[in-house]
Amino acid sequence: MTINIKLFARFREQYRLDETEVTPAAGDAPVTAAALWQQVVGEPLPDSALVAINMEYVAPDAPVADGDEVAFFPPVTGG
Amino acid sequence: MTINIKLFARFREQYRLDETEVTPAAGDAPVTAAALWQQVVGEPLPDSALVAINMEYVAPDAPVADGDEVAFFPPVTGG
Amino acid sequence: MHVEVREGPLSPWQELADFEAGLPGGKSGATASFVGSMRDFNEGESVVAMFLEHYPGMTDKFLRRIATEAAERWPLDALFLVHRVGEIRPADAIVVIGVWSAHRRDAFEACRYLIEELKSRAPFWKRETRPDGPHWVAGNTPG
Amino acid sequence: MHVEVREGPLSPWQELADFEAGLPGGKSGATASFVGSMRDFNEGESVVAMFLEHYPGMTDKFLRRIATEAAERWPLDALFLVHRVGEIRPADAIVVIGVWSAHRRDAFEACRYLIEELKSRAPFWKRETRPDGPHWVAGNTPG
Repeated sequence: MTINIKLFARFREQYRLDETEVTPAAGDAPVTAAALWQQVVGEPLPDSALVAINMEYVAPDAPVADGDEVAFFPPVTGG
Repeated sequence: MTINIKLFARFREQYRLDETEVTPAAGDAPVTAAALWQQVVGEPLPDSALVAINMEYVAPDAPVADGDEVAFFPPVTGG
Repeated sequence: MHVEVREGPLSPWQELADFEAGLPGGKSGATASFVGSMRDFNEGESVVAMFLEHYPGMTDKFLRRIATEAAERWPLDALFLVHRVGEIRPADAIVVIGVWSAHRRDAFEACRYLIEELKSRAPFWKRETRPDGPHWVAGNTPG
Repeated sequence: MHVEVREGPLSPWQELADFEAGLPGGKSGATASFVGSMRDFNEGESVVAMFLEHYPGMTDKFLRRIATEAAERWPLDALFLVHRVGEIRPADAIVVIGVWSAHRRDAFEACRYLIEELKSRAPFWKRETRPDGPHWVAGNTPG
Protein backbone atom coordinates (compact mmCIF):
# COMPACT_ATOMS: atom_id res chain seq x y z
CA MET A 1 0.00 0.00 0.00
CA THR A 2 1.46 3.32 -1.13
CA ILE A 3 0.15 6.74 -0.16
CA ASN A 4 1.16 10.03 -1.73
CA ILE A 5 1.67 12.72 0.93
CA LYS A 6 1.65 16.44 0.21
CA LEU A 7 2.36 19.39 2.49
CA PHE A 8 1.63 23.02 1.68
CA ALA A 9 2.67 26.52 2.69
CA ARG A 10 4.02 26.87 6.24
CA PHE A 11 3.91 23.10 6.83
CA ARG A 12 6.00 22.47 3.74
CA GLU A 13 8.66 24.92 4.92
CA GLN A 14 8.55 23.99 8.59
CA TYR A 15 8.85 20.23 8.03
CA ARG A 16 11.04 20.61 4.92
CA LEU A 17 8.77 18.27 3.03
CA ASP A 18 6.90 18.98 -0.19
CA GLU A 19 5.68 15.63 -1.44
CA THR A 20 6.58 12.02 -0.60
CA GLU A 21 5.35 8.49 -1.01
CA VAL A 22 4.89 6.43 2.12
CA THR A 23 4.03 2.82 2.88
CA PRO A 24 2.01 2.72 6.11
CA ALA A 25 3.55 0.91 9.07
CA ALA A 26 2.22 -2.64 9.38
CA GLY A 27 -0.59 -3.19 11.90
CA ASP A 28 -4.18 -4.31 12.34
CA ALA A 29 -5.78 -0.88 12.82
CA PRO A 30 -7.04 1.01 9.76
CA VAL A 31 -4.52 3.55 8.55
CA THR A 32 -5.65 7.13 9.20
CA ALA A 33 -4.42 10.44 7.82
CA ALA A 34 -3.22 11.52 11.27
CA ALA A 35 -1.27 8.26 11.70
CA LEU A 36 0.47 8.85 8.37
CA TRP A 37 1.44 12.36 9.47
CA GLN A 38 2.92 10.95 12.69
CA GLN A 39 4.83 8.36 10.69
CA VAL A 40 6.21 10.85 8.16
CA VAL A 41 6.81 13.90 10.35
CA GLY A 42 7.57 12.18 13.66
CA GLU A 43 5.22 14.27 15.80
CA PRO A 44 1.42 14.59 16.29
CA LEU A 45 -0.67 16.43 13.71
CA PRO A 46 -1.21 20.07 14.85
CA ASP A 47 -4.78 20.80 15.99
CA SER A 48 -5.13 23.56 13.43
CA ALA A 49 -4.08 21.35 10.49
CA LEU A 50 -6.49 20.76 7.63
CA VAL A 51 -6.50 17.38 5.91
CA ALA A 52 -7.65 16.40 2.43
CA ILE A 53 -7.77 12.96 0.84
CA ASN A 54 -7.88 13.02 -2.97
CA MET A 55 -8.55 16.77 -2.83
CA GLU A 56 -11.58 16.47 -0.53
CA TYR A 57 -11.57 17.73 3.05
CA VAL A 58 -11.71 14.92 5.62
CA ALA A 59 -11.34 14.56 9.40
CA PRO A 60 -7.81 13.73 10.61
CA ASP A 61 -8.94 10.23 11.62
CA ALA A 62 -10.30 9.45 8.16
CA PRO A 63 -9.05 6.10 6.80
CA VAL A 64 -6.76 6.09 3.77
CA ALA A 65 -6.61 3.58 0.94
CA ASP A 66 -3.91 2.42 -1.44
CA GLY A 67 -3.05 5.10 -3.99
CA ASP A 68 -4.67 7.95 -2.08
CA GLU A 69 -3.24 11.46 -2.17
CA VAL A 70 -3.25 12.82 1.39
CA ALA A 71 -2.60 16.54 1.87
CA PHE A 72 -1.84 18.42 5.09
CA PHE A 73 -1.94 22.18 5.32
CA PRO A 74 -2.36 25.10 7.74
CA PRO A 75 -5.50 27.28 7.92
CA VAL A 76 -6.20 28.88 4.55
CA THR A 77 -5.68 32.59 3.92
CA GLY A 78 -6.94 33.41 0.43
CA GLY A 79 -9.41 36.03 -0.71
CA MET B 1 -49.43 82.41 5.45
CA THR B 2 -48.55 80.77 2.15
CA ILE B 3 -47.49 77.18 1.70
CA ASN B 4 -46.00 75.66 -1.46
CA ILE B 5 -47.53 72.25 -2.20
CA LYS B 6 -45.92 69.66 -4.48
CA LEU B 7 -47.20 66.31 -5.66
CA PHE B 8 -45.10 63.65 -7.39
CA ALA B 9 -45.49 60.61 -9.64
CA ARG B 10 -48.84 58.78 -9.38
CA PHE B 11 -50.26 61.43 -7.02
CA ARG B 12 -49.45 64.18 -9.49
CA GLU B 13 -51.24 62.36 -12.29
CA GLN B 14 -54.16 61.08 -10.22
CA TYR B 15 -55.01 64.45 -8.66
CA ARG B 16 -53.94 66.44 -11.74
CA LEU B 17 -51.83 68.68 -9.58
CA ASP B 18 -48.11 69.33 -9.88
CA GLU B 19 -47.41 72.33 -7.69
CA THR B 20 -49.60 74.99 -6.09
CA GLU B 21 -49.54 77.68 -3.45
CA VAL B 22 -52.17 77.52 -0.74
CA THR B 23 -53.22 79.73 2.15
CA PRO B 24 -54.38 77.50 5.00
CA ALA B 25 -58.05 77.77 6.03
CA ALA B 26 -58.48 80.07 9.02
CA GLY B 27 -58.76 78.35 12.42
CA ASP B 28 -57.24 78.00 15.87
CA ALA B 29 -55.62 74.58 15.40
CA PRO B 30 -52.03 74.38 14.10
CA VAL B 31 -51.96 73.72 10.38
CA THR B 32 -50.71 70.20 9.57
CA ALA B 33 -49.51 68.65 6.33
CA ALA B 34 -52.47 66.26 6.26
CA ALA B 35 -54.93 69.17 6.75
CA LEU B 36 -53.37 70.98 3.78
CA TRP B 37 -53.78 67.87 1.64
CA GLN B 38 -57.46 67.65 2.62
CA GLN B 39 -57.92 71.33 1.78
CA VAL B 40 -56.18 71.10 -1.62
CA VAL B 41 -57.29 67.66 -2.81
CA GLY B 42 -60.67 67.44 -1.08
CA GLU B 43 -60.20 63.99 0.40
CA PRO B 44 -58.17 62.42 3.22
CA LEU B 45 -54.46 61.76 2.73
CA PRO B 46 -53.93 58.11 1.65
CA ASP B 47 -52.39 55.92 4.36
CA SER B 48 -49.49 55.01 2.09
CA ALA B 49 -48.60 58.65 1.32
CA LEU B 50 -45.17 59.97 2.24
CA VAL B 51 -44.86 63.59 3.37
CA ALA B 52 -41.84 65.92 3.31
CA ILE B 53 -41.59 69.47 4.60
CA ASN B 54 -38.70 71.44 3.11
CA MET B 55 -37.32 68.20 1.65
CA GLU B 56 -37.24 66.35 4.98
CA TYR B 57 -39.54 63.43 5.77
CA VAL B 58 -42.16 64.24 8.41
CA ALA B 59 -45.25 62.59 9.87
CA PRO B 60 -48.56 63.59 8.20
CA ASP B 61 -49.60 65.52 11.32
CA ALA B 62 -46.43 67.62 11.34
CA PRO B 63 -47.15 71.36 11.66
CA VAL B 64 -46.33 73.61 8.73
CA ALA B 65 -45.05 77.18 8.82
CA ASP B 66 -45.28 80.15 6.48
CA GLY B 67 -43.16 79.65 3.36
CA ASP B 68 -42.76 75.87 3.80
CA GLU B 69 -42.58 73.54 0.83
CA VAL B 70 -44.83 70.55 1.57
CA ALA B 71 -44.50 67.53 -0.72
CA PHE B 72 -46.80 64.51 -0.97
CA PHE B 73 -45.85 61.37 -2.82
CA PRO B 74 -46.54 57.63 -3.09
CA PRO B 75 -44.13 54.92 -1.87
CA VAL B 76 -40.77 55.27 -3.57
CA THR B 77 -39.56 52.80 -6.20
CA GLY B 78 -35.97 53.68 -7.14
CA GLY B 79 -32.89 51.50 -7.18
CA MET C 1 -17.13 60.29 -1.70
CA HIS C 2 -19.01 60.70 -4.98
CA VAL C 3 -22.82 60.97 -4.89
CA GLU C 4 -24.74 61.90 -8.03
CA VAL C 5 -28.24 61.98 -9.49
CA ARG C 6 -27.73 61.71 -13.24
CA GLU C 7 -29.92 62.24 -16.28
CA GLY C 8 -27.95 60.32 -18.89
CA PRO C 9 -26.15 57.04 -19.43
CA LEU C 10 -24.33 55.12 -16.70
CA SER C 11 -21.48 52.64 -17.32
CA PRO C 12 -21.17 51.05 -13.88
CA TRP C 13 -17.97 49.02 -14.23
CA GLN C 14 -16.09 51.67 -16.17
CA GLU C 15 -17.08 54.33 -13.66
CA LEU C 16 -16.13 52.19 -10.67
CA ALA C 17 -12.75 51.61 -12.33
CA ASP C 18 -12.27 55.32 -13.03
CA PHE C 19 -13.26 56.30 -9.50
CA GLU C 20 -10.96 53.66 -8.00
CA ALA C 21 -8.07 54.91 -10.13
CA GLY C 22 -8.26 58.17 -8.17
CA LEU C 23 -7.98 56.46 -4.76
CA PRO C 24 -4.71 55.77 -2.94
CA GLY C 25 -3.90 52.11 -3.70
CA GLY C 26 -3.00 49.51 -1.10
CA LYS C 27 -5.32 50.84 1.59
CA SER C 28 -8.63 49.08 0.95
CA GLY C 29 -8.63 45.33 1.12
CA ALA C 30 -12.31 44.99 0.27
CA THR C 31 -14.68 46.53 -2.24
CA ALA C 32 -18.36 45.64 -2.29
CA SER C 33 -20.53 46.92 -5.10
CA PHE C 34 -24.12 46.77 -6.21
CA VAL C 35 -25.57 47.51 -9.63
CA GLY C 36 -29.32 47.75 -10.11
CA SER C 37 -30.44 47.38 -13.73
CA MET C 38 -33.70 47.67 -15.60
CA ARG C 39 -35.31 44.34 -16.27
CA ASP C 40 -37.39 43.81 -19.40
CA PHE C 41 -40.15 42.16 -17.34
CA ASN C 42 -42.01 42.89 -14.10
CA GLU C 43 -44.81 40.91 -12.48
CA GLY C 44 -44.83 38.64 -15.54
CA GLU C 45 -45.32 41.49 -18.01
CA SER C 46 -42.79 42.76 -20.50
CA VAL C 47 -41.48 46.26 -19.95
CA VAL C 48 -40.32 48.13 -23.04
CA ALA C 49 -39.34 51.46 -21.49
CA MET C 50 -39.14 53.25 -18.16
CA PHE C 51 -39.18 56.79 -16.88
CA LEU C 52 -37.61 57.54 -13.53
CA GLU C 53 -39.07 60.58 -11.79
CA HIS C 54 -37.39 62.19 -8.80
CA TYR C 55 -37.80 65.17 -6.46
CA PRO C 56 -35.02 67.55 -7.50
CA GLY C 57 -33.25 68.83 -4.42
CA MET C 58 -34.66 66.32 -1.97
CA THR C 59 -33.37 63.27 -3.85
CA ASP C 60 -29.81 64.54 -3.97
CA LYS C 61 -29.98 65.64 -0.32
CA PHE C 62 -31.32 62.25 0.74
CA LEU C 63 -28.60 60.32 -1.11
CA ARG C 64 -25.91 62.52 0.42
CA ARG C 65 -27.37 61.92 3.85
CA ILE C 66 -27.36 58.12 3.60
CA ALA C 67 -23.82 58.21 2.19
CA THR C 68 -22.69 60.32 5.15
CA GLU C 69 -24.51 58.01 7.56
CA ALA C 70 -22.81 54.96 6.05
CA ALA C 71 -19.40 56.64 6.34
CA GLU C 72 -20.10 57.41 10.01
CA ARG C 73 -21.38 53.97 10.82
CA TRP C 74 -18.68 51.88 9.11
CA PRO C 75 -14.93 52.59 8.65
CA LEU C 76 -14.94 53.27 4.89
CA ASP C 77 -12.11 54.46 2.65
CA ALA C 78 -14.31 55.58 -0.24
CA LEU C 79 -17.90 55.52 -1.48
CA PHE C 80 -19.38 55.88 -4.98
CA LEU C 81 -23.11 56.24 -5.63
CA VAL C 82 -24.79 57.26 -8.88
CA HIS C 83 -28.52 56.94 -9.60
CA ARG C 84 -30.13 57.74 -12.92
CA VAL C 85 -33.33 59.65 -13.59
CA GLY C 86 -35.30 60.25 -16.79
CA GLU C 87 -35.65 57.78 -19.66
CA ILE C 88 -34.20 54.31 -19.04
CA ARG C 89 -34.07 51.39 -21.45
CA PRO C 90 -34.15 47.66 -20.71
CA ALA C 91 -30.80 46.32 -19.44
CA ASP C 92 -29.61 49.85 -18.62
CA ALA C 93 -27.94 50.33 -15.25
CA ILE C 94 -30.16 52.43 -12.94
CA VAL C 95 -27.98 52.64 -9.85
CA VAL C 96 -24.39 51.79 -8.99
CA ILE C 97 -22.95 51.71 -5.48
CA GLY C 98 -19.32 50.96 -4.61
CA VAL C 99 -17.85 50.86 -1.10
CA TRP C 100 -14.15 50.53 -0.30
CA SER C 101 -12.99 49.47 3.16
CA ALA C 102 -10.13 47.69 4.89
CA HIS C 103 -12.44 44.78 5.74
CA ARG C 104 -15.09 42.92 3.81
CA ARG C 105 -17.75 42.90 6.50
CA ASP C 106 -17.77 46.68 6.64
CA ALA C 107 -17.81 46.99 2.85
CA PHE C 108 -20.71 44.54 2.45
CA GLU C 109 -22.77 45.97 5.30
CA ALA C 110 -22.36 49.57 4.15
CA CYS C 111 -23.21 48.65 0.55
CA ARG C 112 -26.31 46.76 1.63
CA TYR C 113 -27.34 49.59 3.94
CA LEU C 114 -27.08 52.11 1.11
CA ILE C 115 -29.20 50.17 -1.35
CA GLU C 116 -31.83 49.31 1.27
CA GLU C 117 -32.15 52.92 2.45
CA LEU C 118 -32.24 54.08 -1.16
CA LYS C 119 -34.89 51.54 -2.17
CA SER C 120 -37.13 52.19 0.81
CA ARG C 121 -36.79 55.98 1.24
CA ALA C 122 -35.06 57.83 -1.63
CA PRO C 123 -37.59 59.88 -3.65
CA PHE C 124 -37.54 58.07 -6.99
CA TRP C 125 -40.57 56.71 -8.83
CA LYS C 126 -40.56 54.30 -11.76
CA ARG C 127 -43.15 54.57 -14.50
CA GLU C 128 -42.94 51.48 -16.69
CA THR C 129 -44.20 51.31 -20.24
CA ARG C 130 -45.77 47.90 -20.83
CA PRO C 131 -47.56 46.70 -23.98
CA ASP C 132 -50.88 48.03 -22.57
CA GLY C 133 -49.49 51.43 -21.61
CA PRO C 134 -47.72 53.20 -18.76
CA HIS C 135 -47.85 51.90 -15.17
CA TRP C 136 -46.42 53.45 -12.02
CA VAL C 137 -44.56 50.73 -10.16
CA ALA C 138 -46.45 50.20 -6.91
CA GLY C 139 -43.60 49.48 -4.52
CA ASN C 140 -40.21 47.91 -4.10
CA THR C 141 -39.82 44.39 -2.81
CA PRO C 142 -38.17 44.16 0.60
CA GLY C 143 -34.44 43.41 0.53
CA MET D 1 -20.61 30.56 -14.85
CA HIS D 2 -16.94 31.45 -15.02
CA VAL D 3 -14.59 30.13 -12.31
CA GLU D 4 -10.84 30.52 -12.67
CA VAL D 5 -7.58 30.25 -10.71
CA ARG D 6 -5.21 32.61 -12.47
CA GLU D 7 -1.48 33.20 -12.38
CA GLY D 8 -1.29 36.69 -13.86
CA PRO D 9 -2.91 40.10 -13.65
CA LEU D 10 -6.56 40.68 -12.87
CA SER D 11 -8.58 43.79 -13.90
CA PRO D 12 -11.73 43.30 -11.87
CA TRP D 13 -13.99 46.01 -13.29
CA GLN D 14 -12.96 45.46 -16.89
CA GLU D 15 -13.47 41.72 -16.56
CA LEU D 16 -16.86 42.09 -14.89
CA ALA D 17 -17.87 44.41 -17.76
CA ASP D 18 -16.59 41.96 -20.39
CA PHE D 19 -18.33 39.01 -18.75
CA GLU D 20 -21.58 40.94 -18.41
CA ALA D 21 -21.43 41.91 -22.09
CA GLY D 22 -21.85 38.21 -22.90
CA LEU D 23 -25.02 37.82 -20.81
CA PRO D 24 -28.54 38.33 -22.11
CA GLY D 25 -29.51 41.87 -21.06
CA GLY D 26 -32.72 42.79 -19.26
CA LYS D 27 -32.91 39.65 -17.16
CA SER D 28 -30.92 40.45 -14.05
CA GLY D 29 -32.10 43.35 -11.96
CA ALA D 30 -29.32 43.04 -9.41
CA THR D 31 -25.57 42.49 -9.50
CA ALA D 32 -23.53 42.19 -6.32
CA SER D 33 -19.78 42.07 -6.55
CA PHE D 34 -16.80 41.78 -4.27
CA VAL D 35 -13.18 42.61 -4.99
CA GLY D 36 -10.45 41.63 -2.53
CA SER D 37 -7.20 43.53 -2.98
CA MET D 38 -3.73 43.37 -1.51
CA ARG D 39 -3.20 45.94 1.22
CA ASP D 40 0.23 47.44 1.76
CA PHE D 41 -0.06 46.88 5.52
CA ASN D 42 -1.10 44.02 7.83
CA GLU D 43 -1.15 43.94 11.61
CA GLY D 44 0.47 47.37 11.61
CA GLU D 45 3.42 46.30 9.42
CA SER D 46 4.06 47.35 5.87
CA VAL D 47 3.84 44.62 3.25
CA VAL D 48 5.91 45.11 0.12
CA ALA D 49 5.11 41.91 -1.77
CA MET D 50 3.03 38.76 -1.51
CA PHE D 51 3.11 35.24 -2.87
CA LEU D 52 -0.13 33.30 -3.06
CA GLU D 53 0.33 29.53 -2.91
CA HIS D 54 -2.46 27.11 -3.79
CA TYR D 55 -3.11 23.39 -4.15
CA PRO D 56 -3.37 22.85 -7.90
CA GLY D 57 -6.38 20.68 -8.64
CA MET D 58 -8.04 20.96 -5.25
CA THR D 59 -8.28 24.76 -5.31
CA ASP D 60 -10.00 24.82 -8.68
CA LYS D 61 -12.29 21.95 -7.66
CA PHE D 62 -13.21 23.69 -4.42
CA LEU D 63 -14.04 26.99 -6.13
CA ARG D 64 -16.21 25.19 -8.69
CA ARG D 65 -18.02 23.41 -5.90
CA ILE D 66 -18.91 26.57 -3.95
CA ALA D 67 -20.00 28.26 -7.19
CA THR D 68 -22.29 25.30 -7.96
CA GLU D 69 -23.61 25.35 -4.39
CA ALA D 70 -24.38 29.07 -4.63
CA ALA D 71 -26.21 28.53 -7.93
CA GLU D 72 -28.28 25.75 -6.35
CA ARG D 73 -29.07 27.70 -3.21
CA TRP D 74 -30.04 31.05 -4.79
CA PRO D 75 -31.78 31.78 -8.13
CA LEU D 76 -28.82 33.23 -10.01
CA ASP D 77 -28.54 34.29 -13.65
CA ALA D 78 -24.75 34.33 -13.80
CA LEU D 79 -21.65 34.03 -11.62
CA PHE D 80 -18.06 35.20 -12.15
CA LEU D 81 -15.20 34.22 -9.85
CA VAL D 82 -11.47 34.65 -10.48
CA HIS D 83 -8.75 34.24 -7.83
CA ARG D 84 -5.09 34.93 -8.44
CA VAL D 85 -2.10 32.86 -7.38
CA GLY D 86 1.64 33.55 -7.54
CA GLU D 87 3.28 36.95 -7.13
CA ILE D 88 0.96 39.78 -6.08
CA ARG D 89 1.85 43.44 -5.60
CA PRO D 90 0.31 46.00 -3.24
CA ALA D 91 -3.05 47.33 -4.47
CA ASP D 92 -3.42 44.42 -6.92
CA ALA D 93 -6.77 42.69 -7.04
CA ILE D 94 -6.55 39.17 -5.58
CA VAL D 95 -10.11 37.96 -6.04
CA VAL D 96 -13.17 39.18 -7.90
CA ILE D 97 -16.67 37.78 -7.48
CA GLY D 98 -19.74 38.94 -9.41
CA VAL D 99 -23.25 37.54 -9.01
CA TRP D 100 -26.21 38.42 -11.25
CA SER D 101 -29.78 37.74 -10.12
CA ALA D 102 -33.31 39.05 -10.58
CA HIS D 103 -33.35 40.24 -6.96
CA ARG D 104 -30.82 42.02 -4.81
CA ARG D 105 -31.19 39.86 -1.72
CA ASP D 106 -30.21 36.75 -3.67
CA ALA D 107 -27.30 38.52 -5.37
CA PHE D 108 -25.92 39.87 -2.06
CA GLU D 109 -26.37 36.64 -0.14
CA ALA D 110 -24.75 34.50 -2.85
CA CYS D 111 -21.83 36.92 -3.19
CA ARG D 112 -21.27 36.97 0.55
CA TYR D 113 -21.55 33.18 0.74
CA LEU D 114 -18.91 32.77 -1.96
CA ILE D 115 -16.33 35.03 -0.34
CA GLU D 116 -16.92 33.58 3.14
CA GLU D 117 -16.57 29.99 1.91
CA LEU D 118 -13.53 30.96 -0.13
CA LYS D 119 -11.87 32.76 2.79
CA SER D 120 -12.53 30.01 5.30
CA ARG D 121 -11.99 26.88 3.20
CA ALA D 122 -10.41 27.42 -0.24
CA PRO D 123 -6.79 26.15 -0.30
CA PHE D 124 -4.85 29.39 -0.73
CA TRP D 125 -2.03 30.60 1.50
CA LYS D 126 -0.53 34.09 1.58
CA ARG D 127 3.14 34.61 2.24
CA GLU D 128 3.76 38.31 2.84
CA THR D 129 7.12 39.99 2.42
CA ARG D 130 7.57 42.58 5.18
CA PRO D 131 10.65 44.71 5.87
CA ASP D 132 12.01 41.97 8.17
CA GLY D 133 11.41 39.14 5.70
CA PRO D 134 8.70 36.68 4.61
CA HIS D 135 5.77 35.75 6.86
CA TRP D 136 3.02 33.23 6.27
CA VAL D 137 -0.27 34.93 7.10
CA ALA D 138 -1.67 33.09 10.11
CA GLY D 139 -5.39 33.20 9.37
CA ASN D 140 -8.22 35.19 7.87
CA THR D 141 -10.40 37.42 9.99
CA PRO D 142 -14.00 36.24 10.27
CA GLY D 143 -16.45 37.94 7.90
